[in-house]
Amino acid sequence: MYDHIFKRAQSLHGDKITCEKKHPQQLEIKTDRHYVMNLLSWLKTESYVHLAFISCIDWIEENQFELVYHVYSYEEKNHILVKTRLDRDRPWMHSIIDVWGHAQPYEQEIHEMFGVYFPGNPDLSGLFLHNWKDLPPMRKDFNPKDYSLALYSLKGMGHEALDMDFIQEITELEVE
Amino acid sequence: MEHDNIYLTNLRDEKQNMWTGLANYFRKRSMWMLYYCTGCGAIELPPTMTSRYDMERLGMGPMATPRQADLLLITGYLSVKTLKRVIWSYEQMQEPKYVVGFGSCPINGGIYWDAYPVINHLEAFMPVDMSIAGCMPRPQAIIDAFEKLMDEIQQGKAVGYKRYRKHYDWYKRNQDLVLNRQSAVLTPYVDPFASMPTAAELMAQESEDSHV
Amino acid sequence: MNAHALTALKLTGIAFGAMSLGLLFMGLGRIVSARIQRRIGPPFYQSFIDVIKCFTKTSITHNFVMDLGIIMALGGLIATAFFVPFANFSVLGSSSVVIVLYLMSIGYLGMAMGVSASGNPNATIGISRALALMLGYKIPFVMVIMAMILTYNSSDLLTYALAQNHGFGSWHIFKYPLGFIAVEIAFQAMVGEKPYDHMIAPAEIASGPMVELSGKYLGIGFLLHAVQLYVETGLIVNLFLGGAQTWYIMMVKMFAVYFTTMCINAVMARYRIEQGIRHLWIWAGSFALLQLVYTRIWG
Amino acid sequence: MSPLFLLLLVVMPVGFGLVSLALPKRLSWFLFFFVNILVLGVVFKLKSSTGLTWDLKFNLFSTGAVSLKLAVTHLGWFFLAISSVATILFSMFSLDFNDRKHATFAAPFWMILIGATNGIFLSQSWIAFFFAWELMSWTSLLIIGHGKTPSFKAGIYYYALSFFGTMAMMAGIWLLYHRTGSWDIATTTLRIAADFTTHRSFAMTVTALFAVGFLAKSALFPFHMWPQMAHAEAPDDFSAYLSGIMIKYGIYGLALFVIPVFAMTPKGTMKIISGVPWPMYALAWISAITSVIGTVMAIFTNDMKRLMAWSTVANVGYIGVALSTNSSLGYAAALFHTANHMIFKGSIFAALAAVKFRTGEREMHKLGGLAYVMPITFMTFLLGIIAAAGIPPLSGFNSKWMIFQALFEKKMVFVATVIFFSSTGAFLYLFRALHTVFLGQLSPRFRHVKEAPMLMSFSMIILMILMLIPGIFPGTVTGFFNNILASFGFAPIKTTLNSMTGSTASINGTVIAAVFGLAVLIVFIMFLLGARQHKVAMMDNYTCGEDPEDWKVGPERYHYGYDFYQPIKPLFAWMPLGAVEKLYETLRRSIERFGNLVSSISADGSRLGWTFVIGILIIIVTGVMK
Repeated sequence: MYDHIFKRAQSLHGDKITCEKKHPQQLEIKTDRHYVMNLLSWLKTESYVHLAFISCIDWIEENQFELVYHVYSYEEKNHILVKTRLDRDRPWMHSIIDVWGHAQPYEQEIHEMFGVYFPGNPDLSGLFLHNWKDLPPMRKDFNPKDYSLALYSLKGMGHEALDMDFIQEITELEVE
Repeated sequence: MEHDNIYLTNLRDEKQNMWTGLANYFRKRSMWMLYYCTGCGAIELPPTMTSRYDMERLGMGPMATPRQADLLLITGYLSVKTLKRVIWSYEQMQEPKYVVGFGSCPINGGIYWDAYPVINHLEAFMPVDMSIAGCMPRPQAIIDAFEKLMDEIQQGKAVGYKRYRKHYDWYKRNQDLVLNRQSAVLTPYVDPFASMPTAAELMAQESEDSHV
Repeated sequence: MNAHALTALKLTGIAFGAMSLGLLFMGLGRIVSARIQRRIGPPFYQSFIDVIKCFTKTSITHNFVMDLGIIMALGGLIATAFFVPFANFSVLGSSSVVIVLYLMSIGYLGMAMGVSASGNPNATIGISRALALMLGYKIPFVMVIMAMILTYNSSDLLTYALAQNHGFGSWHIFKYPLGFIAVEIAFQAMVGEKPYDHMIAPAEIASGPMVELSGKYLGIGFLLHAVQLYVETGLIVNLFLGGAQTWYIMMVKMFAVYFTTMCINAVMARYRIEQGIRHLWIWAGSFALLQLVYTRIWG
Repeated sequence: MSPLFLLLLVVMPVGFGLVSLALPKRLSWFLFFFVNILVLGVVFKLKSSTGLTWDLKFNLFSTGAVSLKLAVTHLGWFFLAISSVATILFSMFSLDFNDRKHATFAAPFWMILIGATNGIFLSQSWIAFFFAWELMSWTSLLIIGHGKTPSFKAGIYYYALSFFGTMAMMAGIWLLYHRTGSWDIATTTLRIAADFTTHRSFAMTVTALFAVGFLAKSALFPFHMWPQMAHAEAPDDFSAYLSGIMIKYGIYGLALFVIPVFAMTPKGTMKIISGVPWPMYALAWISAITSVIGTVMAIFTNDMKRLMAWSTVANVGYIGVALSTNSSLGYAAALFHTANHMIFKGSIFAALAAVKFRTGEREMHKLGGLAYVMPITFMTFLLGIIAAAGIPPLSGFNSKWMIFQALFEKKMVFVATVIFFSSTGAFLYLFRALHTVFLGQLSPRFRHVKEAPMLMSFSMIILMILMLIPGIFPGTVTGFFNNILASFGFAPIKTTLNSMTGSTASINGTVIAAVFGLAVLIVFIMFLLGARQHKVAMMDNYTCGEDPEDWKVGPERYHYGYDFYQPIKPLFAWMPLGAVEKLYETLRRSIERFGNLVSSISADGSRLGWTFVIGILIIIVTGVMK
């Protein structure tokens, strides 16, 4: 099914990319992050007009983030994953909103959840998190359990200046 | 935004007399609820309301806005972001008002006990008059809880709103701790791109680094 | 006790009677809806409980206009209720239908003013819809009333009611059949039940005018609906269903009108606002116009 | 009582006006108020001297005796009285309105205008009537176009339509004189009524010419376009006068000449439709169409003064309908509604002027919430719109009720339906104005707006009382009608201080007010018995749990005011509302083309002036030679 695009990709971008057939109708293309924009623009002209999503994976052992661009063609009924790796210490990636305008909130979300910076994206303000001061929560070095216990447990909430009955009532609820 | 509808007057301990008893009868027989669909539990309410279990028998019914409602239902998990809205709505409700927590999440976090965006104890942020255990509670359990709540209202025990008024400072502090905290909980995060550099600047810097 | 004080006392009685009857109808109407949906429904006195509970709750007000408006609203509608004959009896003697139509408006104006003063756009949108709908239902209604004025050369409701007291055959429902259909359609909109509940539309504009009403304001809002039911079902009974000689017949007839409305309400969906008005103009309007033309030429 | 008092009523304001042209602006406004006090005093002195006549006869160009006759008639005195009461309130309002910042130079012209108004209401000869009419047109043009380009354009528009009407009326007067040889209004009325049996087409033409003149002045269809421009662009305090009093000249003319002619016409000379002669039935439909156009246009207008101008058009429609019933009830209803409209529309415009005085805004959606900072202005506006919507227990209800009774009497049910449509539509636009200007969210820009100044507030309070009294005691106004009706040969109407009897029912204003008061009292007690309420901030609203500030939504954006009735706009799409305007536009273009033709004949402007002067001279010389 995807032989056609596979061959074309190999012939046109052969030295820049590595292609792998993952699944019938699913093709994985790995490339350098500076080349992603070229590749996506080319794919868009090759009937891969639908950018379904951008996802991010934290490869903490390799000290890298991986960005996956999911593009789809309605004509060839193919799904292509364009993958690229970023340095985890200074994660940034070119914004692709010039190719797909609706990539803006995807990038905004990745910025919020992983701390990946997208120069060129006009709005990288917070989207989901409320008053967030900690590490971006989807990073693997962030410990949600510690966070939850530190912030939401009743222990952290002082009981001074309250009458005894009320303290009794509240502390009975404490689950430990 | 000042919250004018929280008025911190001294709480008079109202004794149960004939008039409050009568008023409580009307209150228990006409509980209008604001079911704030915070989480998964909202799906259990339609069967409770419609012909299978028919909540209207008890004089209960859904209301459109917090101004009109007596009963706030926290259905399921409550994320921090929703918490702010729930408190806003609760403070807009008029007294006497009651809160019912649905399922295990408002009690102790449930399966989300270790999740970063979901609070664990609703009791710390607003007074809860009745909690229903279960994940999710069945409509029978919900009706049962409402009947128990009605008993408590009649006996003058469901006074969460008075507790909220009396210990407003404590509740407010807990709310601020979660909603308006000034510092990080675990590790503070410093955004390396806080200066919002352009791609060209970043690339120039990178090539500089690689030369070094 | 002088005559004026006695009249005032009687009128106060009528005011509370109208409120109670309206609340009773509301409770029964909820049972009707429930039974159509195969539910048990609340007890028939549920609406009384609701209103009393509302009065025991604390409430908020945004400014003096809100208080003024809400008091003016119920006051206006109760004053209207004084002019509607109940079982061939009217304390004030005269009950011109023109007064009823215009005096009812002060209730709506008060309500509109009070809730707009809350500053919530949902409330104002609800009011703008209600006023627009008014343009839809008032015209057919008035056309039918004009047909009656042509026949009797009187705009007194009591005259119409007394003229129908000669048995079943003398009811206006047979004399003005087209007019009755028009008024029935318009009535659905007058009481704001589906398919014309644009004003309330809970899922859309958060119950519209009621959005900022709490405690006793909401209680007064419910009483407003109750008195509105009394006035409007009373109007229909006096205009079409033969009036009544006794108070219980009157109540049964009034409830029959409301029962029909609730049955339609339970099975219909809501129109869009301009569809609703167009529907009223085309259907209720054409029936009423036919009735008026018929009465003008042959009546 | 000397007949010279009549002359004084006309000459004194004109004289003071001419004198004050030389005075500073602020001083002229004080003089204006002073003149109005004098006028009011004289008018009330004339109350019981009906029939008092001042006449001046002279020969001009040997065309026969020209008579300038002023006399007090019942109708004229009624109009004089209500207009001078309203004027003194407006002038008191203007005293504070024209402070250093807002002062216009309108006062001298306004004084002359008052002289002209008195002249119109006093004239008993067509020559005097016409002179007063022309004086009124010119001075009002000068006030409306008060030195601003849009105002000047509006003034020209107003004057063009007015001029057309005046020309029609002049032709009518000449024809009338030609036929009867008399300038006297009462005499000619009788003659022309008699002529309907013998010279039917002539009588019809003359009456039609007069009717066109009066319709144009009162903005009835197809001349309904000018108020929305003139009222909107005129000085704010003058709009009240324009809408309250000036629009009634046409009504006065119809009541003075056209209606009596048809009432006195012998029976059987004309086809009767629905109990009235067919021209009257046509007038009924013209007025009904006017009221519908006014209503629908008002519903979708965003400029508050323009909205109220359209509302005035609609109300003039009601008055026209009432007049067209050609019965004593209809005639009385028209007079009653004229008086009420004068007061309630005056108070509405006064309240709007106060709003504009304090905020400087005219677009409604930019305002909002002013009730909380300007309570007196708000109450004035509220009572004004209650009266305008015809809700008891205010004055508007009684007159609207009377109009309906007159229509029921003549079985004009279809006209009544149309009128009821506009009456219900009135609710829509009046509430819209109330909400958008006075209710809803108060913009931070206007948080420190103060109540209107003292004299403005005081005159508004008096206007409020004047709206309440005829509502509760209709007899205070209707008591004057039986004399007027008798002077035109109509049967008297049945009215007492508290009640009025119509064709199908009778109402008692006092009882309605009393039961309304009782009902409000009951509700108020219930309100007090409920649990206590507490006040919250205006922005503390149900917002689905969101804090509006998170979304950068302030009071201004949270105020629902713009395009208020957008959902029902499609319903009125089929109405050809702009058709008349298009027709005028075509006419204007043709006239402009003709003007270009003339100016192309004479090479430049100066020579055109000479051409004009020479042309006039030729006309005069030929007239004299003949």
